[in-house]
Amino acid sequence: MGRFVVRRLLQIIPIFFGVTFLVYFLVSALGSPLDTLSPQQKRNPAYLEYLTEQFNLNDPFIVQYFKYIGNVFTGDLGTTFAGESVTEIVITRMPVTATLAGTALVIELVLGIVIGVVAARRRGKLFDNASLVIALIFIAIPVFVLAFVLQWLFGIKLGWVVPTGISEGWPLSYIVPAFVLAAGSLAYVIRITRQSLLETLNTDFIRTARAKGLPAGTILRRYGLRNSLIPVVVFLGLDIGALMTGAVVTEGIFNVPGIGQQLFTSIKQQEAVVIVGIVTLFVIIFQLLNLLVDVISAALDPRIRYE
Amino acid sequence: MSDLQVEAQSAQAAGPESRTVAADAWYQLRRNWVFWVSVVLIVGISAIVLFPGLFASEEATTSLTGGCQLEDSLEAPGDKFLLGADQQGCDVYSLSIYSARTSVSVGLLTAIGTTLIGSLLGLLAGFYGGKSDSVLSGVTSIFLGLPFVLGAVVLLSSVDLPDIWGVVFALTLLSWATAFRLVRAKTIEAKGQDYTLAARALGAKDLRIMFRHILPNAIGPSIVVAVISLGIFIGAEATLSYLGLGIQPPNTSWGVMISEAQNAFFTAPWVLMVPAGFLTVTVLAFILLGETVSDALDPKLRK
Amino acid sequence: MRNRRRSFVVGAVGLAAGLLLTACSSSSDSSSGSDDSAAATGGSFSMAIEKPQALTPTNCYDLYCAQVNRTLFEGLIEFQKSSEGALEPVKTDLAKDITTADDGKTWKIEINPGFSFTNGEAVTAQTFVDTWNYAAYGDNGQQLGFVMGPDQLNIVGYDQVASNKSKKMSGLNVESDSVLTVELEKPMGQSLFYNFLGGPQVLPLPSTAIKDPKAYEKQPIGNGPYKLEAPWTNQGMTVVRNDDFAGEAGNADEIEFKIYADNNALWADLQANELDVASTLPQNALVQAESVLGDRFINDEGGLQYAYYGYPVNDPTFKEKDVRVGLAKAINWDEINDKIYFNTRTTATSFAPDTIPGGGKDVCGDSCVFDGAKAKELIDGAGGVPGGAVLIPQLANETGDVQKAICNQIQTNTGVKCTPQIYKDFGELVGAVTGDKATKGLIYGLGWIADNPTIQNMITANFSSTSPYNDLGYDNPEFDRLLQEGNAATDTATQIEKWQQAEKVIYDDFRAWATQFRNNIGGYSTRVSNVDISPDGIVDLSVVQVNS
Amino acid sequence: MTTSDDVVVEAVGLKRLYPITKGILFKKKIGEVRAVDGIDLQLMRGETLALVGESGCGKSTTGRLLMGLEPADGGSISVLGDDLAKLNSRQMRAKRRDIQMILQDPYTSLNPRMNVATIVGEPFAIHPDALAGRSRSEAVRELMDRVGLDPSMVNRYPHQFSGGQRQRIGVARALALRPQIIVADEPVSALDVSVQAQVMNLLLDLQKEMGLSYVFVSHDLAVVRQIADRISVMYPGRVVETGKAESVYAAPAHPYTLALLSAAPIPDPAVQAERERIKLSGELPNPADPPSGCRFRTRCWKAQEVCAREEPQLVEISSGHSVACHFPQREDAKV
Amino acid sequence: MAAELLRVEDLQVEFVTRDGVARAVNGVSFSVAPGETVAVLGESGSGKSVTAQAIMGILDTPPARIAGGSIRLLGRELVGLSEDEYRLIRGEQIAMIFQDALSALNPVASVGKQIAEMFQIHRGASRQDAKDQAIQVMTQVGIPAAASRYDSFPHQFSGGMRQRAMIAMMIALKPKVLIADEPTTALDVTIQAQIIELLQELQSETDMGLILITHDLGVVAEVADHITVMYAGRTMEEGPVDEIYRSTANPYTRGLLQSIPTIHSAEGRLPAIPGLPPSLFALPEGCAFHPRCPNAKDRCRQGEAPELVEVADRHRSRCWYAEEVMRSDNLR
Repeated sequence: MGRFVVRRLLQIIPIFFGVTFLVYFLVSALGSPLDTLSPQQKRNPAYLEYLTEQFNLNDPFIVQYFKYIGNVFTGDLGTTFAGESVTEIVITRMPVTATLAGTALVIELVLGIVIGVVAARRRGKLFDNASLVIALIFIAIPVFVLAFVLQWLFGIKLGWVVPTGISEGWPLSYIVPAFVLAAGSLAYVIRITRQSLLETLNTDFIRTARAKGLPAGTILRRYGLRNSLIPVVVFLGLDIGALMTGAVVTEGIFNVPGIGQQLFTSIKQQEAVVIVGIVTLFVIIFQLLNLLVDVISAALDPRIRYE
Repeated sequence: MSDLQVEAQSAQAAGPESRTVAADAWYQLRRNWVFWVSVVLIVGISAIVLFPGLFASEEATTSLTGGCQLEDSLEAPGDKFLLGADQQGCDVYSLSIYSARTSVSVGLLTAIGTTLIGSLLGLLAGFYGGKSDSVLSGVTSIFLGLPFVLGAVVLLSSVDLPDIWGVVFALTLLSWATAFRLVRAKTIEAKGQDYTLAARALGAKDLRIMFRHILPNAIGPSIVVAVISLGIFIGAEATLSYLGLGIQPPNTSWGVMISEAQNAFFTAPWVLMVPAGFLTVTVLAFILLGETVSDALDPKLRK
Repeated sequence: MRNRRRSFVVGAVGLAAGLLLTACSSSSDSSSGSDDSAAATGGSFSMAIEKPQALTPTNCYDLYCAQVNRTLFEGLIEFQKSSEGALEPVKTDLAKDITTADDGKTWKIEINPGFSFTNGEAVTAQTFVDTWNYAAYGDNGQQLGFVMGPDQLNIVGYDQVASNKSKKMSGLNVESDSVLTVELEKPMGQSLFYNFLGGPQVLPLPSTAIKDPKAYEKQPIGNGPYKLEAPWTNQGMTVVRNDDFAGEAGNADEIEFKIYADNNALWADLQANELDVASTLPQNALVQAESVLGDRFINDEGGLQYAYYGYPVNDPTFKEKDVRVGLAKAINWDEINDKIYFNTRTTATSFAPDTIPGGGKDVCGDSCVFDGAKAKELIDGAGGVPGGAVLIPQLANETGDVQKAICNQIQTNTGVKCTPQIYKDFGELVGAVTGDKATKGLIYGLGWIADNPTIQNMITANFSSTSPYNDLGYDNPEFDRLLQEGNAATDTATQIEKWQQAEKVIYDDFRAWATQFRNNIGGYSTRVSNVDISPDGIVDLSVVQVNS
Repeated sequence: MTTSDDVVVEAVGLKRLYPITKGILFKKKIGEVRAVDGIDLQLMRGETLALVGESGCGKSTTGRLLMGLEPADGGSISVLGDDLAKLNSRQMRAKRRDIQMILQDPYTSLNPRMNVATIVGEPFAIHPDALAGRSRSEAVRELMDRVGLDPSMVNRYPHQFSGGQRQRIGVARALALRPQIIVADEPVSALDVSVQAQVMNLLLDLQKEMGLSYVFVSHDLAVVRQIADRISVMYPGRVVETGKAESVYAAPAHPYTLALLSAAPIPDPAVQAERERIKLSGELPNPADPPSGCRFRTRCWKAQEVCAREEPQLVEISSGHSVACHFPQREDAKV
Repeated sequence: MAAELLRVEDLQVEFVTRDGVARAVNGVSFSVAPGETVAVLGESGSGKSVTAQAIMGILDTPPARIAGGSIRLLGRELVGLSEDEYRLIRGEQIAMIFQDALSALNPVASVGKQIAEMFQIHRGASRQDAKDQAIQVMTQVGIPAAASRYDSFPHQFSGGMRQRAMIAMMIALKPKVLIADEPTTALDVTIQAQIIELLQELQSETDMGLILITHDLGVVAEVADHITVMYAGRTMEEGPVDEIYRSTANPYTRGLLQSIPTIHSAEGRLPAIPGLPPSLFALPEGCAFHPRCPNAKDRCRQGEAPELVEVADRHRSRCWYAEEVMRSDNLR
């Protein structure tokens, strides 16, 4: 296992270079960041020179990339045009996004598994079909539409929560945006739980458990769920990545000062350094999460032995 | 599968009437109201996409022929406009009907693109394994590691492709990895099956084994996934439009309509709700179809 | 918001970009009609801003830091509304005297003693000299250092400092603790010099800002009516009243600036009464703002920004003046204003709103009056639009509502095919009219946000033949001559008259016309009163009262 | 007895090793599973050679090596005089017309997406000249008929057949190219007893009619009894006893063979009651880490110190009957 | 043989599917006494596993349901028992081991825990206590170094060891009746022999009744006292093992016996039963076996199926010509 972890960590290296190179290349293909300056900003040659220096704009692309990556390894993700450190932006904003994504994950996990289990136990019945349709509606509604509607409903019409921002802290300020964030994935968790549980309940060892005279509840928990949770865990692990990117839209609409909101702003402003910095970070986190998923899967399923 | 099922099935297998997986699935689907709902919806949507003229008049969607008068801006649903008018004074209903083609095209083309690319590469990687597999799987991880919105933003801003092709390109590039993984896994599974061994024993060449033996057995799930993704891609286009990156005017799509409708959401909700409704129903129809079919096709769940 | 400076125009109604050089408006403005005579003080309220790029004045390039700095700093010049409603630069409490002895070549600035930064450091003549040298020095990378340079203040020795050859501009000298002299490369009239001193980039910085800019940026120390007691964050910042402030104190004890990334969120909070003051509203709020907020909805005409459309000189499509006028007359701006902007813009008949001295006149005349039938007649009479189609530019970050509406009207009224054309960014758009591969049939359109409230500022950059920003390629010697005469005039009345004449030349040629002025829109909660947005977009927070 | 001209398959010193790797970045080999570890085989024209052993002994691997489906890591295989290792891929494909295979699991060895016509006709699609002037559907019908399937069922899919019928389809496919040699890998072990006999009879009939040579891989000595002319008993990676069938059944010389025979149940309570059965303790050794010396010694009741030290070699104990044991059973052993 | 432990009487199990109702088990009766081994024999699809699961009360319902008959365990009727009551009997009084121990053991729980669970749930034993007892049972079934293998997972066991673990789990509470469903099919011959021996040993120690479900006539001959031969859901023949082997009274049984190769049989063709078992949804008229029966006459092809008739003491056969078959020359 230890070896496996080390190997996986090492595997992240080429992926890290691949993704950062890809993003850096694409962002560079947009043109020099100086092009996005307004003519009035360009009136200041000293400032232009400073920026050119700062972002190594006179170097060939590949040199720029490696200089940038070199800095990344020292923990410096670059600076914005205004001189703000991207690392610092990330550090201050990440906990907010983590809280939001974490809350969303809990919603997914609890609602998803509970509904999934009930749906599996009542396969083909009304609850099963209804939960499927409702869950899928949440996938089908564009996330921003859902966000607007819920914000309007709970924040303005009913006034249960502050419509935006995180001024009320966790959980009140996080619950609605987290639900919006979780809504899309919820259906998947329900479906995977249901599917996987149905498969498990059809296996021979469940029959053995019945032959052993175990109570139905014990069979479901100890035999059914534990075996069916593995694909759910795998999905959730990958989903954290999706939650963090999903936060781009959600944090924007709910004015949650997280990393997604920063990205939202940076996208609007085409601030390449920030975009690359955040993507780099996301990629690393995503890869580490994948690793974590593998480790958890191995813990849940002793048959999985890495290396 | 329990012995009990084996017994029941092998008893059936002896009879000439035993069914194919597809027939089994069809039997199950036939009795599933959710399936029928999705089929009816998809037929309706297809009709709208193919013959929008049957449902609405194109004239109501353009100012060249008298539609879209600013004085009708945000007219509520009523006699003049069945489902209201948007800010430009265009008939929301007609516009939604005429937007269907773009939205569905994006979904369809992307679904086809991802399935083709993903399947082909997945087949190659799974079949040959070794280095080519490592490289392709590595590339896949890179694409899977690239957050979707981000990737789309960067791709769409740096690649200059006209109208829907840009969106299709970006969505395809960011989504083929799913089909790749699926087909690769299925390929590895099929490759280990005895019928593949038998084909090799007959002297079949790699291409024959891949396309005649493995692909037909490996492609099934990815086609089901493609149906589901078709819906998801239609929604993704809307999200990109919301972020100002999707289809650009003068082309229109449900996503573009929704994006533009935000302005008046609270006073003229129909401008947003009508295209959002069309979108949601369409996405839902494809997802439901995919889900019910995949459920019916899954032999592991069969009782 | 980097490139919004000129591009706010056509569609963007979101947060307008920075009106920088006019950041301070009057704190002693008593005409804002506060009707409760017993001015309530104390309490706290919140105001929405977007995240500023930086708070340090020499890096302050947007409206939001300008808004915050307005509470943290006291500069030399602030703007006040004149009796005619136009904005004029006047000295602040800090400035004792700003004079020139040689017709504007050298200026002597005398400051009042007793002002100090909230860390105790006194504001002296040296403070200004150090600050300005710091801003100009190339390696310091301060965005707004250029204000000391050519085409702006143009202080002697700027080039040396900007290129890192010297740390000190030779044109800046400290005479005494309270007096400094500024030597300019070229003479400058008083009103223009005053205007330049009104911006945040010339605000005084304490020495710690220069020693450790990074730490300073986190929690700037100013000399204004309020102070920042804790470093600012992504969620915003809270300023509290500076009791040691020597000038006029603010009303509220505490002002919280909430940072919003998305205006829609701001609007949601404002409706929920969770936000007290907003100096901008999202597009989707406009339609209902009045019904939701009632008289707490601010919709003030006279914002110092205009949108314009123009016909590139080298595009043969627009060779005929009748075509140019015809297209203009085909667009019903009043209706667009009503239906698209919900009356948050004002149809323009000149390049300067009435908040600018000499502005607000109908310079355009009949050419700007909507008349669909006449439009078609003019165009048909001129043989139609060559190519039969026109394009309306749209920037990728705009929603495109206006472009659509304009095109719909052109199509409906004249039958000329019209399509919005999207450009990735400002640079691409400029390329489409100026480059060798200029797009045929493109009606160029952008906007202008005033650097300072003068007609000259509104028309020079876009239409002077020597201006690098004259994208249309407009070149009329008559116009250039009148503009120069106006600039050189010492008498303000003559100056304005010449500029007005120059403006008229543009309309006579009808190469371009201003379409709309942007109103300043915003709103406030039931908890506050006396909220007013100055034409430059800044809310004077010192006078806002928290209702008890 | 047959002459050497009649040898259709000959394997000498055949080896197949699966490496066990370990390593973080670069995999290095830390060991190997010696699935087939130096065995010699000879198959004569028209005879059936049975490879017998428990699962994991390498018998199926040997079958696949003979088919050229896996590369040998040592030794050589010649099929009808051609060294498989020296054939290029085109020649290898041509060789398929001589040597074919029947697989164990009738459920996975047929492509579920193809109908019988396609499955049985596939050999002709790959080797069109094997049709010899017939139309493909004619040829397929002939084959169906020959293996006892109703030719009218050609358009059905595998799942519409029972296990026995499916195995017949597999046989038809293998026969299509008129091979001289068939490697049958546990062809009946997945079938019900009653059907097992049907398929075995079919194989016997076909051999008689077509003069086929079989390599018959099985774990079941009772089934093998029916068809084998010669038997090689395998114990992980090695042949421990080989000889003519009558000779091996009548006088098993290796204790393992003896144990296998003894363990095979006889469906007669009377006989069972009288049998003195040898029950082996333990299980097959791990082929990655076989015991030193004789691999069977860990389970052998006869094992002595020499067995751990020295690996016994195959020694002929009677005509054509060889055994690899330090203490072979004497002739009179009865099972 | 003392009193009966288990009596199955006229058991009927139906599968209700969309193709109609399949009688997977149609009137099967037999009984088990302490220390007795009853073999239920038949091809795939004959209904033998369904019978076993019906007795255990672990049929998948739906689609399966017990349509009639009775199952009495120590005189207590099990058919119609509530799930809660049935649960207390399973594992405690009657237990079952399955063919494929790998899939029948929970892959994510350690083998030891799965055994200890029996003591914890049925006997309320403490965790430690259960563990000790589990290790004891593991040792009893011949798992070497049981204590150290307690925490191993099923996939870490070899096939034979897994089956031992399975047996340990099921005999942990010393049930009165043990059903073994093809316990050795998936195993190698030498291991098969070990497992059969183990079952016999356990049986002689505890005097439990053993129901052996199998298609392997060799194994039956070795261990069974009494045989029930099933075909298409019906009992074709039943009787004491020697009697069945010596004087078969049913052509089907005879066909089975003749088609089995043995190490002593002659080289060459064996007399195989032609054809295939019928579909349960389309049973032939008359005797279900008639299409495959070498002795079939007109009487077999139409009308009622023959009844199970006694042909000798405790030996019954379902064939119109049972006596005739019995008298004809037997193979062995």
